[in-house]
Formats: sequence, structure tokens, C-alpha cells
Amino acid sequence: MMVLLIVLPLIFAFLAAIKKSFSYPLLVTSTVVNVIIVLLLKTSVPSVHVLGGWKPPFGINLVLDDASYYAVLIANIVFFLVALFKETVGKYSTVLMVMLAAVNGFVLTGDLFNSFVFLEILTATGVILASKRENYYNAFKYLVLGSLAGSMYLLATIFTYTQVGSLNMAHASYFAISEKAIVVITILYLVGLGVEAKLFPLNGWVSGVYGGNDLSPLVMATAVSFAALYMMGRLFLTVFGGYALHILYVLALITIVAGELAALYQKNLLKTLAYSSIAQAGIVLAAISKSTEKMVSLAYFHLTNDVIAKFVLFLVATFLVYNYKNLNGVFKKHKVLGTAFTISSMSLIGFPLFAGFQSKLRMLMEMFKTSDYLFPAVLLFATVIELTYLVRWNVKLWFEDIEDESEVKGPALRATISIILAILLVGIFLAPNIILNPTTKVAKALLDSTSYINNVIASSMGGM
Amino acid sequence: MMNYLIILAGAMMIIAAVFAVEAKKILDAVIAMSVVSLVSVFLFIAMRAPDVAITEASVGAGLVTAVFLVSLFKMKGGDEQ
Amino acid sequence: MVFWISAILIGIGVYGLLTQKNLFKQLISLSIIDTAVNIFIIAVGYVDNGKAPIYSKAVPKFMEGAFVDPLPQALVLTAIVIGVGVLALGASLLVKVKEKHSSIDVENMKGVGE
Amino acid sequence: MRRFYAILIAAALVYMLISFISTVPSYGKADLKERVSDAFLSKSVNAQNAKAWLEGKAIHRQPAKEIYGKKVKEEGSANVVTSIVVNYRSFDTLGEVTVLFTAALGVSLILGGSRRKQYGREANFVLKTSTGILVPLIIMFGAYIFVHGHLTPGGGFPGGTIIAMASLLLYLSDEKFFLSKASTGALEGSMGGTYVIIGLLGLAIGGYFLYNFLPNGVVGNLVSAGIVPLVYVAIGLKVGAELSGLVTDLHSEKEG
Repeated sequence: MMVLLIVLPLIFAFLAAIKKSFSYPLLVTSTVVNVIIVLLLKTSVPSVHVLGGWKPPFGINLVLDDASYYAVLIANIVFFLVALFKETVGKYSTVLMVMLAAVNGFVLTGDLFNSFVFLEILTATGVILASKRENYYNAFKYLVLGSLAGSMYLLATIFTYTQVGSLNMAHASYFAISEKAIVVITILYLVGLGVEAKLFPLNGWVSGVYGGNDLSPLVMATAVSFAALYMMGRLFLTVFGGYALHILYVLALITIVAGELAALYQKNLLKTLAYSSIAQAGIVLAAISKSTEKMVSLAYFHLTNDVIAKFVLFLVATFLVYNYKNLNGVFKKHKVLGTAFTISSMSLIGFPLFAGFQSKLRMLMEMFKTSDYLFPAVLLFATVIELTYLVRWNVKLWFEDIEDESEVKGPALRATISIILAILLVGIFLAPNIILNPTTKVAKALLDSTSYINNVIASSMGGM
Repeated sequence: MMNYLIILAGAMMIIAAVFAVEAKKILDAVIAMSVVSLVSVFLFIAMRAPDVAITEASVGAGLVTAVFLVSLFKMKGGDEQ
Repeated sequence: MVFWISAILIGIGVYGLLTQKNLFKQLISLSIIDTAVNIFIIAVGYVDNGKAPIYSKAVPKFMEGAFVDPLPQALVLTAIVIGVGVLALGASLLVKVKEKHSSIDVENMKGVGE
Repeated sequence: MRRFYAILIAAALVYMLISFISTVPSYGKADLKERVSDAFLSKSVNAQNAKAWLEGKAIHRQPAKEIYGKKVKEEGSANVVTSIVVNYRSFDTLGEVTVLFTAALGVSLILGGSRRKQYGREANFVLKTSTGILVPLIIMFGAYIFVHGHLTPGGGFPGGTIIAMASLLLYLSDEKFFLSKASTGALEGSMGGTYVIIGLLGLAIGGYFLYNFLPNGVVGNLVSAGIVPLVYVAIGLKVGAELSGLVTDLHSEKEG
């Protein structure tokens, strides 16, 4: 069943190649069908699909557990929401279908080489999306970094093969790899995933790609970013339990500071949001690197809040940037969009009443309990800077005198979706458990490599 | 005997790779790159991988070089320094 | 020995990627890294006096150590094709970069700044 | 300064790789008994105890046995690399096909023209005549390579590329030659669809996606190995159409 999540978008994409004019209806169909399948899959967690009937560690297997289920759920919903915007999607529907298949495959797969293949598809589709609106140079930068990262990921995978004797994640997780080898392997994986996860110093592409057109930030900053950060947790917590986490911690802290400072000095709205997205990824990675159940759970809680907020922010910002020459006071014309934007940015900063407050405060409390003061200090510093630039942008967009007198007709769909998601952010503040319960399960699933291995073993002993 | 041939091939590849990276003209660099690919075909055969050798020869060396040359031609030589 | 060759080639490729200001050269460096990684993978599976993993009239029997490792070869087949796809995408992007910025040298490109 | 840092980073990477090499069995001494490959070679995956394998307790020793010309229940390709690429790890290959599909799609979205670009140069007589003779031969050779993919070295990807080379040759020799986007797109899409449908049939019949539901036959025969030749033919045609489309895009320009 879960294999359909990957295969159906793919076959729809192939069909779209035959008849180009069907590609947008096919995109909508495939995203709707995928969301339905994901909801139906809820009952079959945890389960393992063995492809071709070749049992692990010989063949390839897909693993659906609490962690991958949550990631797949978020990714498919995001794609469904993006697919609703016909104008924005334009002629890129086929690319989005392939990307949806790749995100699902990347999250579900239980095989290292298979994840490399899906990572490369993600990079290739990401490059194509990034090249929209003649953003060629930035797309090329992303291609170079992504391809280099792919090579490092492949090297790490083959290194694991020489040590373990198979490419299976459960097998690699079970196997005690020698100290000398695992250092090199984890560093290479850090480089390989670092590009997609926006880790310093591999995030040079982000501002160009997110800031270059109106489609790529919507999917890349949300679904793809979530998949990459999920994979970070899967590889570094489940498979290579505990190695190289201190390196990840230091790099993540640098990522936060660098991202926030770059956002502060940025004059372009989309690029500001892009740098803020880098900083949020840094916060999530730093929390993951603590590798306690509480912190990992909070990391994915924070990531969820960030994904929702970023989706709204980019939805509003891309509309504004590509329709108005000057943004001063533009929210006076679009009050609903403005409200959604403000709520989301407040959530990003972490004001009480909004979801971001819950995740940030809980993270701080948890860190104080373990008497680690470096991360809280950086987090508070980041919050102060976020406050500065987001409030500045809000003031500019709400209160400054209008310079661009033209008015684009109110985008009803965009306004509806953004305001619903913004209200959801308030809802999460009031009842944080609707997100915290699943993310606690995610953290348990990521940290418990024994049950992960047992699932895979059970699938290899016959039965589906 | 085989070992010496492999060392020779390796030396050729390294020289060609350095040339490809440092060459002034892009056309030279593309040709040096395809030399690296072609010599690697020999290494694949020496390591008993005929499938890979055929694929690398047709896809890696042939198609990539062709695509690079055609796109180079399209940009009229790319910026030669 | 083959390991060393591929390690050095990867080093050259990364060096080229970091120093070259011409975007086409960066693409060429990527291609060199790809090739080097592929050589490394195949070398991992080589067995002295092993045969190519294809059954035929001459080698009809399975025996331990008679064949080289087929799995890395299968992986490299995939990796080569993926590499080609990405490189072709990059080349076509460069054609457009040249059209838009009238150069593919980072220092001479027009209209790129923030 | 930039060069200095570049050398430093490259040297650090090479040092890391070389330090890793000491943990790998030295060149030519790889021990397949410690890897999954032995089961692929002896075509005995189903006979393995996967639990013991995952826990690292299995004895991986495989008995010597005759394979060529015999009926093997599990997997029927004579070429073990093919059996891994299209059977044991077929899902990777589906991904690989998708990467190529994406690349061709991307090139056509980025460059996409509807008209043949004219360079205003006439190809010489030798090229023109020899193209006429060579193109059918090249296409036949490509087809041979992917039809025999499960018996001899080669397979769908090189076979398809060789076919695409024929169209490249046509583009070089003839200024007017232009493949229509609709035809390559249709072939590409339908062949990709065929691959997925074969996989879905496996899911319906055997319960696993890409399950081999056809009889394996005798190792070494042309008609053997179940779905493997079918998949390779689909891949070969798809790759051929895809790369021809890519070459077409490189030789096209926008109207006006």
C-alpha cells in the first residue's frame, strides 16, 4: 500500500509526458489520491513493504513507522495545498509530481542507496523548480552544491557497504562499525544531507533559490526541508546512533547565528524569509543533536510550526513581491493576507498566543534542566534578531505610505488558505498536544533503533 | 603487468584531470574531461566490470561530451579567458 | 592503488570546484568527481583473479571467489546515469545563464548582484 | 588566498578518504562472504536466513553449484549485474529512470524551443552518406544491446543511449532534421508507464511491487529471467526516446 505513495505520482508524471495538457489535472488528482492514501495508511503503522519480494537486507524495503508516517503526512498535505494554485504551478506540474514521488520515497525508504537515488531526484526537480522565472544562475549554484553533496552521500553509502556488507539501514544500525570508519562515514553523510538541510557552510544556495521565484520556496522551504531534516534524524539517531552529533551541534549553532544575521541585513522580503528559514533549520538541527526524547520531539514540533508559518509567509510574500513594484503599505489593500502574515511572523518570533511560543519556551526549559546554557543563549539571541527584522517588515508592509497605487484583485484562495493555516497556529498554541503527541511518537521511533530493526526483521521472516 | 598498466592509466587520468581543471580554453577542458572518462573505461575493464565499461563509454564519455560540446557551441565558445 | 587514484581525482575535482570562476569548469569538475567516485566503488568490489559476474558456457558454475562483487557494479550503473542527467541539466542551465548574463564567468556576469 | 583554502579543503578530504582506505579490505582482497553479493551470485536469496543475516550471525558460505544452462527457480538472468539492477534492486532503477526523465523534462522546460536552430553550415558529403548507412546499424546495435541485457554486458541504459546517438548523428548531418516533441514524449511516457505497470502487476499478483511474476526459464536463453527482458526493453526504448528528446532540445530554439 505505501509503495503507491511513490508509484502513483510517478505513473501520473509519465502519463503527463504523453499528453502535456493533462498535466495539471493529473497533478491535482495525484496529490488528492496521495493524501487519501496517507490517511488510510494510519492503521498500518508500523509496517514494512519488501519490494519485489526480496527480503532485507538483500532487496530494498520501505519502512512506515511513526516517524516516517508523520513526515509523509506533512509532505503530502503541503503538495496538495501547493497544487491548488494553478497559476503558480504553471507548466511545472509534471516536475511537482516527480518531486512528490521523490519526497515520499526519500522518507519511506529503508535502504541507503535508494535514499541516494531519491535525494538526486529531489535535487534535479529542485533545480528545475528553481529555474522558474529565469532564475538560472541561482539554480545552477544549487545544482553544483546538490550534485557535490550527492557524490559525498554516495561515497558515504559505499563506505557503509564496505563495513556492513549490505546497504540496508536496519542492518547498518545493528552492525557495530569500527570507530575509525564511522567518523568518516558520518562526516560524509553530514555533508551529503547538509545541503538539503541548509546546514552551514553548505547553505549558500538557499537565498537565491527561495528568493528567486514564486514556486520553489513554497515546496522547498516546507516539504523538502521537512524530508531532509527527518532524514537527518533517521540517519544520525536511528542508523548511526549518536556519532558526530557534537559536530552537528556546533554547525547548527553557527547556522542559527549566520542565518539570523544575514536575514537582518537583507533588504529583499523573500531573501529575508529564506535566511530566516536557514536559522530555523539550525534550531531544529541543534535540538536533534541533543538526542534526548524530549528535545527531538520538540525539534519536530518546532519544525512543524516553522513549516506552517513559512508556508503562509511565502504564500503571502510571493504574491506581494511578484504583483507590486513597491511593497510599502501594501497590506492596507490586502487585509486578510496581512493578518495571516502578521500571525505567522509572530509565531516565528515566538510571541505568546502563537505556536512558536510553545516550542521555543519548552525547548528553553528543557535545556535549562540539563544545564546547557549555550543553546538557550543562542536561541534567545536569535529571537531578538528575529523580532527586529520581522517587526520591521510588518511595520513597513502595514503602515508605510502606499507608493504603488495599482491594486491587484484579491486572491481569494490564497487568502483563505493562509488565514486557515494562521488560525491553526493559534490553535496549536492553545492545544499544543495535537502536534506534540505525534512528534513525541516521532522522537520515540527515531531514537529506538531496536524496534526499527525488529520491524525490518519481522518483514523478512515472511508475511507482508 | 596489469598493475603497471593501471598505474599508467591512473597517471594519465590525474594529468588529464589537472589539465581539465586548469586549462585556459573550455574546449580543451571538455576534451581532457572526456579523456578522464575514456581512461576510466579501461580501469573498469581491468576491474572486470564490462557492464559499467559499456555504460561509461556510451553514456559517461559519449553522451556527456556530446551534450557539453553542443551546449558549448550554443554559447559560442563560452568565455575563453 | 586504485583507491589512491580515485582519492586524488576527487581531490582535484573538489579543488577545481572551489577555485574555478568559470561555471563550465565547475561542471567539468563535477564530472571528474563523479568518475572518481565510480572508480572507487568498482574498486571496492574487485577480487583478484575474479571473473566478470556473467554466467556463460565458459563459466557455468558458482564458486566462492570466482567472481568480482556484482553489487557495486549495479550501483555504479545507476550512479553514472544519474550523473549524466544532472550534468545535462547543468549544461542547459549554463546556456541560459550565458544568454541572460552574457557571460559564464562569475567575475564578468552582468546583473547578478544582490 | 582562494586557492590556498581550496587546496586545504581538498587535502583534508583526500586525507579523510585515505585514512578510510585502511579500514577497507585492500585492493583485490574483497571478501564476498561478508557481503550480500554472494547470495546474488549464487541466486540463493530466498534460501538465506535473513534474521541471522541482519544480526550478523549467519554463515554466508555458499556451496558451489552449476547455474548456466540450468533452471534456477529464483532468478534467471545469466548476467548477475542485470539481475541486481532489474530484479533484486529494481526500485533503484525505477528511480534512475525517473532522474533521466526529470533531466530531459528539465532541459525541455529550460531550453524548450519549437524550431530547429540553423547554424547555416552544410555538412560534408562523407558525413551525410555515412550517416545514411550507419544510422540503421546503430539503432540495430542499440536494440541488440538492450534485448540481450540479461545475457551479455549492456542493458537498457547504454542501449538507449546508443539509439540516441543515432539521432545526434542525424542532427549533425542534416540541418533540417527535427524530431517532433510529441512522438518522443509519447514513447517516453508510455514506456515509463509500462515499467510501473509491470511493477503494479507484480503487486497485484505476488503482493510485492516489482514482483517477478513470469517464469524464469533456463539461464542463458534469450527468453528467460521473467520480467527482466521486458523491463530492459521498456527502459531501452524510454532512454532512447528521452535522450533523443534531450538532443532535440539542445538543437532547437524559440520561435521568433
